[in-house]
Amino acid sequence: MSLLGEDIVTEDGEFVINIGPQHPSTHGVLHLKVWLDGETIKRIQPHLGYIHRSIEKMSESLSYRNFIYATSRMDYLSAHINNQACALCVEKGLQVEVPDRAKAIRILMAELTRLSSHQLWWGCTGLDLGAVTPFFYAFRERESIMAIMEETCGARLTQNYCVPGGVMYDIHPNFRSRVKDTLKQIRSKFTEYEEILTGNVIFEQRTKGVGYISAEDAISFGCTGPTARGSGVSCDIRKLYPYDGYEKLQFKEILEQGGDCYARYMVRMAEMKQSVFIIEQLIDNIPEGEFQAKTKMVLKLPKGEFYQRVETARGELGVYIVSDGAASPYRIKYRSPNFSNLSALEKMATGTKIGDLVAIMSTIDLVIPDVDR
Amino acid sequence: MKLILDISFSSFATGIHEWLVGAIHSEGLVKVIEMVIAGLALLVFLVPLCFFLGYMERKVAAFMQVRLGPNRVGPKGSLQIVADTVKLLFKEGLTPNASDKFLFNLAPVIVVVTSMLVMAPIAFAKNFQIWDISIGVLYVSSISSIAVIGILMAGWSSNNKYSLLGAMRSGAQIVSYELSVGLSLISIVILAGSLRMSDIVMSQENGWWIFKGHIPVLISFVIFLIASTAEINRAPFDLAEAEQELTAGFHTEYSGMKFAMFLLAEYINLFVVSAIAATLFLGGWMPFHIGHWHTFNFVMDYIPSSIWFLGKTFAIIFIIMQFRWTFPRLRVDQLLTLEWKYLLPISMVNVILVTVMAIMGWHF
Amino acid sequence: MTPEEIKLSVSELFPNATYDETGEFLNVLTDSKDLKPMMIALRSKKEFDFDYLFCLTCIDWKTHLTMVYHMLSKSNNHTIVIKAKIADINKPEIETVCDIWETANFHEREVFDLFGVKFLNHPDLRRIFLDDEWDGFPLRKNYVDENMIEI
Amino acid sequence: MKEYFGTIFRSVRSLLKGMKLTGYYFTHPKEIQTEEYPDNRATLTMFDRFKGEVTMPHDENNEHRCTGCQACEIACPNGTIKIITKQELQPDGKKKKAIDTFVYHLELCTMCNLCVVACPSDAIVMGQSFEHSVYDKKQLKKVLNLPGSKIMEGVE
Repeated sequence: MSLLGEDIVTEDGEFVINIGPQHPSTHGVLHLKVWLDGETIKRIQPHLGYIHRSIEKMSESLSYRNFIYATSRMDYLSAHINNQACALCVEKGLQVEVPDRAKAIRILMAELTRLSSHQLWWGCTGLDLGAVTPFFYAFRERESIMAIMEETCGARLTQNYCVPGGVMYDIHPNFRSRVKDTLKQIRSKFTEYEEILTGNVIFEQRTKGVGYISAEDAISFGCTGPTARGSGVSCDIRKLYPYDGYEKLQFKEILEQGGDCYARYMVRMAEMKQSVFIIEQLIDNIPEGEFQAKTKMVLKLPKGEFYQRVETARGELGVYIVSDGAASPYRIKYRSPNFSNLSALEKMATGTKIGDLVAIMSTIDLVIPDVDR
Repeated sequence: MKLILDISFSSFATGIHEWLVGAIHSEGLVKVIEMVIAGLALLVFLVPLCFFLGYMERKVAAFMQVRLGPNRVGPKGSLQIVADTVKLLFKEGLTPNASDKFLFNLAPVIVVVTSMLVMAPIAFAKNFQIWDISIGVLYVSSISSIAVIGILMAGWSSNNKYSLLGAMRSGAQIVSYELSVGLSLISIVILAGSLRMSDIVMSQENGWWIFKGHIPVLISFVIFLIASTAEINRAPFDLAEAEQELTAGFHTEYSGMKFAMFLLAEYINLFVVSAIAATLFLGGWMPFHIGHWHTFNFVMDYIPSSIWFLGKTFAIIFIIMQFRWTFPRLRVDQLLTLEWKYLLPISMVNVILVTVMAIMGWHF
Repeated sequence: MTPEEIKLSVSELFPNATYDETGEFLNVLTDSKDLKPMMIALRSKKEFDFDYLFCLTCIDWKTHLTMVYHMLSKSNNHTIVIKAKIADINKPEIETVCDIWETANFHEREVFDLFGVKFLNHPDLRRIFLDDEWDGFPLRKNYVDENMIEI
Repeated sequence: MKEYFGTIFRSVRSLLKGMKLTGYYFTHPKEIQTEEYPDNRATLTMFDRFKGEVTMPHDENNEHRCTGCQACEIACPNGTIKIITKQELQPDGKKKKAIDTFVYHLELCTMCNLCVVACPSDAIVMGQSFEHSVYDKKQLKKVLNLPGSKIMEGVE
């Protein structure tokens, strides 16, 4: 009957399904063409570009002050870190010394962003594996971080708080007490996270040994962030190429050797605790002083090339600015972490089941606007 | 109060019967009319029941997820589900062009009808049973397995790849979990010595099987809970729907009233499974009695039997709902591993234990 | 290795390459034809061992295109930038490196999509973001789109 | 065999742990986080830095602080702001540039705050309102200076 028609099964007997662009677990508009054998995945082909907004082309016509806001829309869950990367790259070109206070504020905000991003990821991982409840617990804590963001930066997601030379305005007077309250709340909830998801036997079975990628492959595919650290590849930019004063802080680079979904999960869980640790070190030691360095009205980078990389919640973000001495970049390239991480998806998911594909996608923690840019 | 209720069910039915016999002098016609009345009564009971279960599920989920749940329509949001049903009724029931239209429309009917049929031998209260068939337990387990045909039919006829995958999963799942459900039911049948539902309830007059039957019955109760959760396709075994993997599984293509029928069937199944668990393991409508505490037992007797039955049923429904809102979903191969590697061997050994216990008379 | 040492070793192997050390990293400038053997050497030779290609992009200089490869060695912890000049802007072609680094697969498809550089021997060279029917290469400087709004 | 039962035991324990947690929240309705948004509209206050929309405050004499210098227009990455200036005759006979209309396209605005930062005379601030949805896109095009308003005394 129609089932044997060419719509469902291709000529050589392959069963092809399109997961996405509108699908509950693709976290946006990712479109995967999946070749199946029963439930087992034989091949995956990602189709990208559903939300390609040509941020790189746009930035070529914007001034060095103006292009930063657009990067909030790339990896919208680590918007602040994206802005920070651009600001750092412009500062590198201008050779501006950023005041210590601004650096500390930037790190605090970046770690809060990382924390909120990981919390959202944790909730979504539960959701993807069929446990709906963790999502709400994660959002409860995330909400208090969002309140901090809103109070100091004026926006919850796309803050646009970093400007070349520092931050846009000083922290809010309530900032310290609010951060401390939030950290206390988050610290007390880590055990809940472990009870409902980490220790759960179904969850362990769904993630352990699923979506394996070796360290060599992870490097070759250009995986970064928790995706690579789950395979034991040391790639934390905060440690290897410190920026904004990360070298003065004490924190551990989390490495897991498993290379599977569970290892990636554990890396992120431990990173949340490390972020809390970093914020605790800084919150009482924010240096006094200016929050922004004096810069010219119109910024002009000297002729040359500038590359700045930062560690976002998902991996290494590279900002590559080619300047011809004008007031706007000649060419700008964002090396986004998700784009490279996504390319490893086929390697991880071939030979697994559809249910595993969902688990793998959620532990890579894809943000599709960052892939498409 | 209790006496009035209990007597009323049987005397009401007898009254109607006698009035019908008096009015119509044909035995066969009276039977048909009585059947129609029973069927209508069941429908009238089922629709509010499903509304309530839908409301309960939303509220239970909401409270577990630190949120309020529906609170707009009606007092405390209690009419939300009615509003949703009305919306589904008015929606266009789409039939995909490439689907097998006859099977596509037949599937939801089969699913709903089978789940309603299973209601027949359940004793809702003392003397209140639609059909006290002598092979009650066998009837329940055989009829409930027809539902898989409806699901397979829905998945196949939709001509959608997701639906097909969901239906195939469901087929494998229901067929294998049927075994564990059957075996755990058999352990009670062995103890009670009868397949008739009313006999099983009466055998628990001096204590429910879950207390009388020591650990083996407890084990078969747990196995029954797990396996029947899988059989009615509820999370963590909702692989046939698996929203995050297959969007909506076997009912991806359904909309409007036909979709509502699947929803209706899901809630009726939930109720039926819990009712059977309550009847077999927790004594059905039988009040809670403790040995020779006559005063206590007397007080317990004053609670109407229907309250006892519904209370037990809803307690089990709550547990099944809590499963859904706590656990992640299993993968399809792990689902089968759970059944064939754990539940089935354990319940087989368990049946032997129960048999030994029944023969030796070790139970109370 | 320090940039000077890398420079020495590279110039031993590839005498045609020129260097630019004004920026943050050591830039090795080469021609598109010499790229592939150089990349193979940089990846496979133990003293280089550039196993991590962290950025791959292209720059349109209006007269020619330049492919830019940022590479890092995880074991030796040194960085290098290779710039390959593609002289023919109307029909740009270069050898693929995605058999050396898997990550180049997607990045080269992106460059093909937005700059129109044809990567020879690439296993799956299709447009990655835009439609297959898309006309032109948006990140080229001479690209005009009638739908573009000038602000 | 020991491993087999150990697995069962551990699994059941881990599952019960999860059920304990959800059970805890079920029985503690005080933990509920829901904000009943449209109902709490009267008491809802946004943070003072909240970036809702660009507004131009006017004092009681219907005077604003905008000199029409167009710094915000240049600073805006999206072309959200269009300032139309006019030449105003001063009492001393000199002509002075002043704003005629300050056009603000809310539909293009990304609330990046760059215009507010760029403004040398603090004429524009970010407003607190966030309920921007309208039925017609045209309604999103706003004129920020009130009719008949003029520049405040002393603002250069």
